[in-house]
Amino acid sequence: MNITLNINGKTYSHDVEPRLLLVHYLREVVGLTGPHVGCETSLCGACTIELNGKAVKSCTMFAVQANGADILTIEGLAENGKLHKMQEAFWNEHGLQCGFCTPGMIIASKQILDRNPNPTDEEIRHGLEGNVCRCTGYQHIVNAVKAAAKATGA
Amino acid sequence: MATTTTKTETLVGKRIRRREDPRLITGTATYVEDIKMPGMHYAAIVRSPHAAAKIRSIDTSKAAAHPGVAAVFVGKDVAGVGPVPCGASLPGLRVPHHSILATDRVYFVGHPVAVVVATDRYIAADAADLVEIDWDVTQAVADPEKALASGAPAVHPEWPDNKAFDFHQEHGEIDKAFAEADVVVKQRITSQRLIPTAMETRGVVAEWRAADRALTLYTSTQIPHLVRTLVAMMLGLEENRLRVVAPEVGGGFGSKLNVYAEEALMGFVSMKIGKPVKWIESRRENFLTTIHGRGHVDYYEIAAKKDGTILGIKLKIIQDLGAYHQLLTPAIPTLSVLMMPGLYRTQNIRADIVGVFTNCVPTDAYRGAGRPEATHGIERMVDMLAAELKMDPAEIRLKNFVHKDEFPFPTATGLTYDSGDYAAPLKKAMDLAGYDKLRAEQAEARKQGKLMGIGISTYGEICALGPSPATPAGGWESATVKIEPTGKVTVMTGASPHGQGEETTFAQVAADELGVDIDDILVLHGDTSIVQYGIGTFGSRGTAVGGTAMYFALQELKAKLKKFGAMMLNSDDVTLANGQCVCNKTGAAKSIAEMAAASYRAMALPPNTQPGMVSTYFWEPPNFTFPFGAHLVVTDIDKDTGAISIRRYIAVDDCGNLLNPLIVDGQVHGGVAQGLGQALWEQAVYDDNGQLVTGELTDYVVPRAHMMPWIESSHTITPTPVNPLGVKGVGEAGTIGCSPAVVNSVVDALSPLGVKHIDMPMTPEKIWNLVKGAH
Amino acid sequence: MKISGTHRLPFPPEESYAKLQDPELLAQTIPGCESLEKIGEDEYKMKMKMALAAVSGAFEGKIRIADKNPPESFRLIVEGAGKIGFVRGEGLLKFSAAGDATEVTYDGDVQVGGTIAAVGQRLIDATSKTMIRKFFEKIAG
Amino acid sequence: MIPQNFEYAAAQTLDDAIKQIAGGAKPLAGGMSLIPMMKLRLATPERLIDIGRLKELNYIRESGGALHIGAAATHHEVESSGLVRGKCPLLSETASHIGDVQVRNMGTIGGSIAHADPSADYPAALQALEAKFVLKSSSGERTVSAADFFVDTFATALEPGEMIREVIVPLEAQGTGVSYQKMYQPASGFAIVGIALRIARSGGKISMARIGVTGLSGKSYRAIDAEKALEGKAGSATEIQNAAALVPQNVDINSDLHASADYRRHLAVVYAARAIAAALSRSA
Repeated sequence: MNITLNINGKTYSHDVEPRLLLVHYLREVVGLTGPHVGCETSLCGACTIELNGKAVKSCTMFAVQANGADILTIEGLAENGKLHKMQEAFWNEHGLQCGFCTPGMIIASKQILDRNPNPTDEEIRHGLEGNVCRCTGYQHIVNAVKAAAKATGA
Repeated sequence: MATTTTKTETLVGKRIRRREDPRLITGTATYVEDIKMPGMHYAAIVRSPHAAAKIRSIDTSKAAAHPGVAAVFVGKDVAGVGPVPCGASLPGLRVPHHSILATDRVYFVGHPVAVVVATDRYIAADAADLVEIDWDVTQAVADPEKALASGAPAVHPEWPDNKAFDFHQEHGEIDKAFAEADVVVKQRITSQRLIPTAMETRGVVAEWRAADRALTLYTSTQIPHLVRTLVAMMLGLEENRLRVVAPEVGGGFGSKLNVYAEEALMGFVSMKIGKPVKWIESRRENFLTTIHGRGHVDYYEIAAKKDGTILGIKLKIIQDLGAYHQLLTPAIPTLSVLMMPGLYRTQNIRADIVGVFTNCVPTDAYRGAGRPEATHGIERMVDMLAAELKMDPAEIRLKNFVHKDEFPFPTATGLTYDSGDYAAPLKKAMDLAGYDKLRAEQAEARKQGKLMGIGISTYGEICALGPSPATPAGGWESATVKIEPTGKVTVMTGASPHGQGEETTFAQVAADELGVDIDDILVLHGDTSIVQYGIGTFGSRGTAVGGTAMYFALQELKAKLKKFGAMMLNSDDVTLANGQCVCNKTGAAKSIAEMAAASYRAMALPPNTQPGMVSTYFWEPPNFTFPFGAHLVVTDIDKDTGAISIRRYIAVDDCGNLLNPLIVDGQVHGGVAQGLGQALWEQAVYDDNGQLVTGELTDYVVPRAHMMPWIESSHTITPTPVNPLGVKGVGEAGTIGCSPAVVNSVVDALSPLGVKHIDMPMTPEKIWNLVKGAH
Repeated sequence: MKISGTHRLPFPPEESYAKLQDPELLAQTIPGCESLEKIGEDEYKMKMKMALAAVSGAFEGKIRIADKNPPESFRLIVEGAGKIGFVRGEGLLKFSAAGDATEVTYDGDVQVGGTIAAVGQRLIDATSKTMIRKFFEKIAG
Repeated sequence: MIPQNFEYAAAQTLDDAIKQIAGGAKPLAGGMSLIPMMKLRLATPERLIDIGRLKELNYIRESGGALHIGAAATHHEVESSGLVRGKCPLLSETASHIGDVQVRNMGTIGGSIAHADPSADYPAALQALEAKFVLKSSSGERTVSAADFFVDTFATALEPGEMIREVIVPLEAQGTGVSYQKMYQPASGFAIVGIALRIARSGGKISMARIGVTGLSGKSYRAIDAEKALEGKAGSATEIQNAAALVPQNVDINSDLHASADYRRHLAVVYAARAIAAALSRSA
């Protein structure tokens, strides 16, 4: 089946099998490396991307379902070589160690601030429920989201 | 152009953001799964759904005929490939021959039986479903104590008692100590099986180039060089024909400190089909077949005088080894024995280990590897002793600590503790918590029938693994430092970091030592074709051992730079500082770049000096390091549901000097999360038939953001004399210090109900049952 | 996993006892049963397609009846395996008169393996109870 | 990890979808229940008809004294809709407890209901709301109450060829207090026990109580005895406790790795008492 999508500002058109998962489409067909696969039960969030402005798990979606959609992955977050405030905040606050969960974590964190520019710690943690990090204990991630909120507000 | 910038600001000790992060926060890092090659094939592995069964027959014909399938291999096809290696040796150890694919029988769920190779991962998965296996299912045993009972099913028919080894260690006058004791406290303490759950599962890409007789293996590992040596042996390939690359590695926690069947299997497949092949472990495979951690049933006895002085400790460990040995499986509980006295002075110990086979995946090193179990045990026992003697848990610890002027301190288990002030972090944690006020608040809460607990653990660790005689594969680490002709500095470390931030901390040290800008330094690791032989990252050793190797390589380079500087400045009185060599008489100076260029150009050479500016150093540590600390945890229990909430988590860790406090904090936080995971949520559950019922993230509970408390992390600093950096290692501290503090806190909360001990994980249901039972 | 329960059949114990061993009736009442073929005394080969909402899978297995003690009790042993895993169940069925009807109580052990064991923990209890309930409802007619 | 192959079509119109479903295609909306099972090969549908982007199914509107929610409305839309928050706050509160942010962004109310997971959150609220579901097939439409719809574990009143078109919930009367209280299964986020409450008071007495329960047994249900025990009472602590104790009565209670039947029964009482107290405190 032929699908056409806008990914990180560019249009892509491919013929795909219906069962091709969106994450595999992005990684194998489009050639992106940001969305990661960390589980098969939709619980780890490493594959999180934005679909029409909403954070979704790209491992729990078929590419054909995204036909016509606007997709933003971690690779598309920086603009003109300038890191997004959330990326910058993760870097400054040491919000990552092995980095495997990070692309999904940053997209999920961006969604928190998109919907609530000044979240409390509890709201941040609630907003990260769908993403597992095994390295950081989340504290520096929470700090990063707070720092990004501050930077965005400033 | 020579552009090395000099600098004067010291970087060691600063909270510097990491140099490895730009690729990670932009999604452009290369993990194994990101590697693509022309003609690459994909492998899917067919695994046993049974914990114990004989294979009557395997029919691969339908799978092989499936369009897109290149090959299917079964056990008999890989008979020439060596078994999965066990690096540990113990007297009388029974080592099952574990071939990379099962032949006539399987002994755990997930045991690999066949591999299907296809042009695409979807096709490989479809074809794997077409492999038909006729099973003769036999009885399994999943519980180590049941496995030891007479009449239990034998995991390996040749060893019907299911014992892999017995181990005994004793020191001092243990029987006398117990005979003279005023009080003896006994407790069975379990440390449940845990699943490491690195976010990146394992994965391998193998590429065989027949014309070059060269195999390259990209694998998600903590130990690329050891994988190279061992996989070359398994495949019967000359070691210098095998290149192993650990690209970006998405977490390990010990689970990738190993050599796995699939690493050799993918090498075999690529050599057979003449194409590159990729295998990526699914999360289910990761849970079923990558090593688990812990798996202890411990029987403790502690003897003491009325005043709280500990006289002796007895420990019997029943170690659930699983069905065969992975690289270090049987060695892990011996680390528990080494750590069993904790921070306490007692010289009387007796320890026994029974290593038991079960129809489960092997246990092996998982964050802390043997030491969390030991710390959990001793810290629980000391709390129970305090309760028995009606002493404050802090007081009894202070009474028994090795005193700060007793170092180096020889322990009952044969270690020599390097340096310490064990009371300092405890007192700091109590100050931060407002300990006396908390106790008063607790007394008030108890009057109102509320359950509030205050728990302490004071832990010690064996880190910076370690002196070679005490390790299975050499405990040194290597580094090469090169100053390129343009003055840029390249560091190659034999440690293979995967999230620990050594690309940053090593650059900080090198920048300070050479006096150059940190941006002029590049740290490389993980590729056996680039980096000299090394050991790897585990056992909190990366910085303490690998960093020290680099430090000594830097000293050699500095000496060489000085020689070139002296020659170039025509002076016998020079100083190397701030990135230049200065003549102390004239003030004339040569930059590092100038000296490096001269060393390669070699128009003139100082006496007895080779051209070039490269130094390689293999550093053998004289001892382990012994970090320590105190964690203090305040909990509140919901009597109605048994839910535990953590009001305060205070971690005071002493890991010696801090090279980068931001990174140290990250290590502590992550360590605490895994310790808390064990204390409250995580457990690998096998049913009686050896089925892993926590086979996915749907049932295995890993901590999530909303489950974690705020961690108040701080430090005391007691440098180690073992290495010139004074660093002890911090990768495992959080995990080791955490679980006993949390359990002690909850037991303290429930102590008015007569509760003396709780095994982990402390699920709400378990707590509710204890509360209910007390009423 | 232990499993037990009680169901009521609107027949006297003798009839209930007989119905629960009637292969033709069993073939119609076991949820998802596609065929039941006698392979020995009190032993049958069964093909079934389990379908529970979105979850579905084909199973092949055996049913065996043992320890017959009419009309009070017998033991039922069920084994099945398919791509999504395997199930082995063994249970004692007891029959007692309750007026014109029969109370059938069952008490047994269910083992599951494969994918259904690894991911289905949350649902095994509810699912097996549901299937047993459906079975008895069909037997009751 | 890799689903089996299937045929796929995206429905252009509702009629198109109905035709496909009549022909045996399985509807795919957000896919949050179906796709994980397909990846594990626990579900192997041969044909999928994608109804997730059908505008005809994605709406939340008020008419005829009720809220009408299209089957393809996502949990996030329900959670954040001003209309639902204002007029049927129990439903938005419950939606906020489902899964995680990403799941709520994709998962749909129709998909969740059709799946009839015994631990899903929505059914508790829908039982307490006495919601009605409009089921559509090629032969027309019928309306089924939540109580009749949830038949058993994963089993619903949906006939082959039928799909959920719309969920109808009543507008909450002024002063009604609501609450959804849930104990999470910490790995999956599903409800070990979830209790949805609606309470109205009149003249100092509870005039209406509705209690929906999920997670406890093979299907969601209304705890009618407990509701009756509350009605006419002032809502003292003892009255709350007595009513809560009736919630798990006469129910075959599930047991699993995360909670035994005994513990679940106990939790049902505790969470019911909490939900009743919370709803009461919010009622006027």
